[in-house]
Amino acid sequence: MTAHHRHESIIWLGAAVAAAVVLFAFGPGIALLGTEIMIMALFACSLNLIMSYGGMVSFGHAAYFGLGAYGFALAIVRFDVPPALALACGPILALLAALLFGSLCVRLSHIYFAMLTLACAEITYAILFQAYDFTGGDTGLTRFVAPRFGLTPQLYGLVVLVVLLLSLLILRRLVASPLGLAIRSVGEDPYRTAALGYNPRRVQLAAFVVAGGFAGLAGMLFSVFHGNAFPDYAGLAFTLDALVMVVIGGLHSFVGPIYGAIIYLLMKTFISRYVGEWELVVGIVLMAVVLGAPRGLAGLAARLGIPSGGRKS
Amino acid sequence: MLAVQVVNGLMEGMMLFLIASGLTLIFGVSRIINFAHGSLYMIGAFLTYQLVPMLSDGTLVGFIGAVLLSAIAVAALGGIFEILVLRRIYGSEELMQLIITVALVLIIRDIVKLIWGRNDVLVSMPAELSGALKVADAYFPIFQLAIFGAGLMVIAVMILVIKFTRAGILLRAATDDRGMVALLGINQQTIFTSVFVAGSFLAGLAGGLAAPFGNINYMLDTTIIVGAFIVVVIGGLGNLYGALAGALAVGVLKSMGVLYYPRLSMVLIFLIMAAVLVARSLGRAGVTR
Amino acid sequence: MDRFAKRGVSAFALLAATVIGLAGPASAQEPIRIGYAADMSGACGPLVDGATKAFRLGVEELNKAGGLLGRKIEVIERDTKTRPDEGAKEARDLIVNHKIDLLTGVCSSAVMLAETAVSAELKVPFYSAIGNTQAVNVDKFQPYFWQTQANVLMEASGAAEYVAQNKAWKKIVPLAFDYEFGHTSVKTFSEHLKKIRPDIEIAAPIYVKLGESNMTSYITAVLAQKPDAVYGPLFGSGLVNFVKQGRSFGFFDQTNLITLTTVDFLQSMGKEMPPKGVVGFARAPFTALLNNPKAKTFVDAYKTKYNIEPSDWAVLTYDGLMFYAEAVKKAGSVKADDVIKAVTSIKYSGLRGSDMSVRAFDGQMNAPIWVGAVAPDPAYPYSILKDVTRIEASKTMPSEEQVKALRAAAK
Amino acid sequence: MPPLLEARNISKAFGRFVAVAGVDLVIRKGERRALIGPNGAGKSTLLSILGGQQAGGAGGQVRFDGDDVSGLQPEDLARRGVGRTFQISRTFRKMTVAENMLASLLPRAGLIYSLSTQRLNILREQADAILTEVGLARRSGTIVDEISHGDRKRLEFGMVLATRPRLLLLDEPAAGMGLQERQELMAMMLDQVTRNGITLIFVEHDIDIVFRIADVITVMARGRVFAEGNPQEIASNKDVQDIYLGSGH
Repeated sequence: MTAHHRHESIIWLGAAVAAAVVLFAFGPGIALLGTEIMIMALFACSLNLIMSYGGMVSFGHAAYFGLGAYGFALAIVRFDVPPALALACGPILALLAALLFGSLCVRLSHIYFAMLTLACAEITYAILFQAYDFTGGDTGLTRFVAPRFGLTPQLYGLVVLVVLLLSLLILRRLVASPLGLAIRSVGEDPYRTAALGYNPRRVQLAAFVVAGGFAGLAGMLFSVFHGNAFPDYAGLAFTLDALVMVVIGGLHSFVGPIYGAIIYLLMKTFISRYVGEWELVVGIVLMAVVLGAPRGLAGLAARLGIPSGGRKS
Repeated sequence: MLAVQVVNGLMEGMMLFLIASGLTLIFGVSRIINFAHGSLYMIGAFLTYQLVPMLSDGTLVGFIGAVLLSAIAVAALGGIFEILVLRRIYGSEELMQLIITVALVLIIRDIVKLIWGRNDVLVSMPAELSGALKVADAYFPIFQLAIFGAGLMVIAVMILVIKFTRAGILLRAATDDRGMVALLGINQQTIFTSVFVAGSFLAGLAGGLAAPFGNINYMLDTTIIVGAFIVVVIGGLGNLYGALAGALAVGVLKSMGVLYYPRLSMVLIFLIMAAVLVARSLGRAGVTR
Repeated sequence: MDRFAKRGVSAFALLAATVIGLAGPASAQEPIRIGYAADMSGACGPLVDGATKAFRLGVEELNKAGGLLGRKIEVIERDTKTRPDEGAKEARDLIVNHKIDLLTGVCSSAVMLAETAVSAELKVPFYSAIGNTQAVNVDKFQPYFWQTQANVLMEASGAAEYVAQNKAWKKIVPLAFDYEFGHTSVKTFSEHLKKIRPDIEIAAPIYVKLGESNMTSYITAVLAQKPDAVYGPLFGSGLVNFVKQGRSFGFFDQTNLITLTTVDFLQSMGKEMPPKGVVGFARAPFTALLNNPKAKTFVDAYKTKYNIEPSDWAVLTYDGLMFYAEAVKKAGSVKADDVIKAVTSIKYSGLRGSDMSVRAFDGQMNAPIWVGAVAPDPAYPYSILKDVTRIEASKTMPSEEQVKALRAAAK
Repeated sequence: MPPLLEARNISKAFGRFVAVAGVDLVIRKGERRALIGPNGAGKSTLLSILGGQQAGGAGGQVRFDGDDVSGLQPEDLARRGVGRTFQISRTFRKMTVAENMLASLLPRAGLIYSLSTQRLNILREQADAILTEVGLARRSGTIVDEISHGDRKRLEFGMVLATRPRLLLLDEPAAGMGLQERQELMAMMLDQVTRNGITLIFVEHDIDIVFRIADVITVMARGRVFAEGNPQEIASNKDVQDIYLGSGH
């Protein structure tokens, strides 16, 4: 373990402890908000894997978030799966869907890729929205399980924190692994990788499926958090949320999406309480970030000397 | 019955094309994916709403005047945005350009909300264009026919400009190869600005023209942008004729779908796009970059 | 910034309370806190606009009159953005962080279901005054919930009652937005109508994509069937588009449209409304209520304050709030169980008439609906409902047995 | 001994523009073949067809080492031992030089889908060795974006070497460099090609380099083979002198 690694581990540990303290020190309201931020951060991190590393901009990432929620909810509501087992159904369903849709999408690139991911997500959304007898339609599924399985907000927050940390650990290792290197290479220049003997599509698919799985995990956590599932969770609004988080936090940074989730959700939550025109504020901030700090908050932080887990490994 | 639906689909397709034309034009030249196109369309509609009563409510002249003024105003807005903001990010990543137009969507939506409120507003149908042609049992609304005509006119003007003017030649050069324009010694920046202004003009024009046909509110942007994008993608980004074909095809398929399986309409347009994209990807070997 | 500081302080106070384990009863000086989590932005934004105005007016009036039980009413407004997750989140935050005594404001069915689940979980009273899915009464019913307007089942049955009286109509085509509200409305309407008029032909329904702005292909498809009337429970922007585009197809010369015509819609349409061919049903059209002095007072006050007549959503919201106030007075407390007991036992006279009450087993108020022909009126710059029939809840409300059957079916 | 590469009647059109029109190309094992010709002659397109990048829609047949490889994807050809560099060098510009090398080593090591960081570390030695060979050892930690044009050419060459090619397609390996740098680079490349027994096809405009290195020169014009022969033959070919050597330089 190098000094750099040790340094980084200490920061991670510190951040984790700080998060736990915040969860427990400021009452259930803050714990709830913190939990939401952590779940959305996980979702944004999963998108970041394909965006910042895999070079793929998805307009349909929420499909896997939504399916993560529905995989969990439907397992309980329609198939009487014990809740503990149902937890696994969410991410698995998302993973399978990512495999199916991903194998179509990775055949395309750039905006065409993005638009096909959008089509896949909208088809998913429509199925969730229209299949009343099975999915509950637009009115969703509610009251099939106690929100947070009845855990206190603080305790559930702690659970989410642990899941988030484990997920980040796995993603961090993935990025540093040969597959991670392959994903980054294909993300930069699929042409070059093909000439080197890679099958770039298959590498992209691998990244897409992993990202889908983690999005599904986030969706499942979200479903448990609220004790419900709605088609909106697979909708464009959630995808846009995640895209904005990644950009605000900083593209091409491992931890950027976490900063992004914190800032974006705090903005969305608090500004909308005092200003009806909260979108206006978000729009201005977004524009300022793109024009003034295109590497996002992580980029700013790096300039100030705070390690952001950038792409050097 | 079938014939009525087909005609109807073509009419709807032309409306889609009017929206999509500016979008595909801008992409073709500047490679900007302009999410705010729907917002510019919306501003065109609201301005028309504002101007029609000032000019001459309910008359064709008042309506056309209002639409043109609105389109010019929207074009000016587009120009300002291009010069102040977009110009700074042409070199950066695709995603950043996209996000900045998303930011513009958010900003415009709330400003519109502040100016015109949350409720639907309406533009009255010009007297000359209300009513319908009756053929046997079927009604063909004059307004829709007029829009179709306007669409044809826009196409004609665009073809003329592209084929026969210096601007058109530059445009074609810029669409085919950005480097070429530089070789021709033309300031690329000027071309980008002009194209964005022209695209914004088309957005404002489409918004104004369609204004009497339905409701206008602050959610109009998202209502139309996704459909417009899909049409552009189906036609091939930057391909004007493709966008026209795509728009008409989507219009007709949708009105057919209503006849046979209306519940499909929620996903129909996405299914068409997915089918086109997948077919395109299967028809092409190798890495697609 | 002051409010942030307050938040911090209250968070600490809350923590202390949790640690000690006794969140004692609020003192007499404590205000009554109402959480108003409404769909202010997003798809429901336009409808909620008038509702929010009326709610603010109502609270202002109550406070001017000394509040409730001698306590001031404090409203905390939140924007759910018409997103169920935001609804659940804001509801939970209002309850946990702000200790609200009552939750209300919602419009969208999905957001309502998300919020009612939170109300059930945390046992805080929750009512709906404008959103009207029946699911909250039937399979998703929970004892801390009530709704004060006709739910979709009642509304559709009421429309059917009215349609049944028109002996000239032989064929109806239903057309609705493709989501739960649309489907339930069409199904209920069709079933109710068949029961009272077996001779009427009801064609296969046509479902319209939610949010569709170009209705032309639907209009031509409907007209091709040559119906005597179209049952189209549309509202808001979708209805505006349908009527405007329908006019250019001569829709209203060829057939009739039976639809939800709220005042805000009629105001938007203005002179663009076809002079005939629209039968409107409505949940609380102020024009039909002006004989009631309470309603008259409200309409005048609203108009003075906001310079426009109140929409149905505004009337319903105000009436819902006053019903709650009445219940609190009866209960002498704002504690959940006391309020619920009062809600289900009082007879209320409000803007929409007297003898209004809420049933305990499904939380539904016996709210009427109004049906009439839409036509211009010299007194207003827009068309209104004319020859209005008030259809009483007794004719439209499902019985306890029916509700039980629906609940069993939903399992 | 059968030829290593045998391409027959290769053609390719972009819309109405015919880039390559019925080219035959037979390359012996160990041969160093130069493709020359004016701009737009179809040299790069031909390389791209042989490398698989433009194989879609191309006519004709390509046999590599006795197998029909017509229409195969670039990755399949790369795995069979066809490596190539590009006119504008393609490297992973946001990654370090060492990472570029590691990424190039993954396919041969069969580690593309591996999650083992340890096995990646084992590859580092190989990466360093190749970097030393191509003269980039001291650059190993630098982001590619920050190294010079010539170093990027070296890197790209090293990356292709890492795939252990049997046939190397180099598209203008020495373009855009000063004389001395060009000579050093070519010497290094030639040395590697010789030592590793690699067959070479290269496109180059620098006639000195072409005549110094090539065993056989193929002159292309307007998508066709205009002349073919050893350097002396080409040098003495009057038509070539007129059409290409005269006007091109």
